[in-house]
Amino acid sequence: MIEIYNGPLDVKEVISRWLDEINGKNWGAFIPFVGIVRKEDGIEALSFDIYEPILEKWFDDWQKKAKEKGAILKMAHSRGVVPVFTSSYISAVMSPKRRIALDLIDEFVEDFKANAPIWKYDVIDGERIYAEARSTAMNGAGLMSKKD
Amino acid sequence: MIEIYNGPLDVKEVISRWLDEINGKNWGAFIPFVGIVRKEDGIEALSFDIYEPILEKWFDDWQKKAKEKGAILKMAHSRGVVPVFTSSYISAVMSPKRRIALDLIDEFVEDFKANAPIWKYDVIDGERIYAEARSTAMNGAGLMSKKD
Amino acid sequence: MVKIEFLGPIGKEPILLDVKNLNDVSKELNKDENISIWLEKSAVALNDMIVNSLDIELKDGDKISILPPVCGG
Amino acid sequence: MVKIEFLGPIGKEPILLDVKNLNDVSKELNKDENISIWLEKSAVALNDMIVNSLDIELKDGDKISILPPVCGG
Repeated sequence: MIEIYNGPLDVKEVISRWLDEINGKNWGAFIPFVGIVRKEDGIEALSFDIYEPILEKWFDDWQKKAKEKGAILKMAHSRGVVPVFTSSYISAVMSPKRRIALDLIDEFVEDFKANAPIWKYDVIDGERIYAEARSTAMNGAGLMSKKD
Repeated sequence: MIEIYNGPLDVKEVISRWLDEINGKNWGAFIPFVGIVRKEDGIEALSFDIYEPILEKWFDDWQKKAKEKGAILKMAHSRGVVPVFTSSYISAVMSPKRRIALDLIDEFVEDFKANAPIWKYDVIDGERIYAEARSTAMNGAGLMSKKD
Repeated sequence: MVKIEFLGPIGKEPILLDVKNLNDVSKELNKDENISIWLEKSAVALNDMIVNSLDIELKDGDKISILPPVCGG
Repeated sequence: MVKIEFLGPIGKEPILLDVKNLNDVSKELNKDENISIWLEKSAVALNDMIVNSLDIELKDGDKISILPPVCGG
């Protein structure tokens, strides 16, 4: 299950809770990835739309892949407005072995960026502007295009 | 500076403190790696020796490498006995960009395993046994060997 | 009737179409320039599953989603 | 005199040697079988810097460390 929150994430709460989950279990490596909104190009915040049904399926597929390697994935993401210097995204891997954990968090975060159905907007002077230049067409994009 | 503690690490305290350090600064990605002692092969704990002068130099070299990429590394490690299910090692990278952070934490943790002057012992029935089979000869090992 | 949803920044209300397959949906959507400019870079889901072919028959109540370029995190 | 320290699991007290260079240290240490078995897999540091050559002159008070295979974390 993905945790979706309105506004910024409480990073300490989320990570502490995930740490409690691994406590007493036989995980050897725990790697969280914390994404924080950077102050750049005059933005005051980012804002996010999420399409949950497809996001959950995307995550379930990754959870299956992780389980085949003996690992577990966790993920929390913000919906709506997230001010600069606060966190919009945390994911984590728990694995018996470090090598599997390091590979998985990398692959998971990269695929998340490319294929999780989440849309990002810069908030500048209160206006919400689609971050088109930083966005990536999903796998399978262009299926209905008449260009080909 | 590396943080060295006697016995297991307080993971929540360490990560919370590092999170406070990045608060209000312009880091986009924060990736901690938490190593936890696994219960296997009948061990009740691990125990660690550390040679600090060379460990600090090794870490300073990595910190320089990280800074050239605009990133910062953090590290905490246990000395002495660390029971199963508790943490002996936490490192972290803070970087403006996720790709640099993901690459750095991977390279740093792998080089840490191969070249940080730390020796690991299994604790079984109170006895301390050098974990020789899991240990790695450091870069430059064999310099004084008469074999060649 | 099938329902077409436009996600994220496309910013268009859902529409209902009386069509038999995904090819028909494609033809209909390409008639509207405000939509067709998104199609080139958008993925397509049928009942919340991403699809990779237009040769798919539709039934009454199916939901089609148009997913423009993403950027989570 | 230079001081030789044996780190981690080697479990031997430091020794003092009256030698001129690292080659001499190597010769001396290889005389003791309990030490020589470690040398093949151990790195060497001079005054806490890892060295990659034995052609290094030593001065009074230098510290040499023998570092057996490591496993942090």
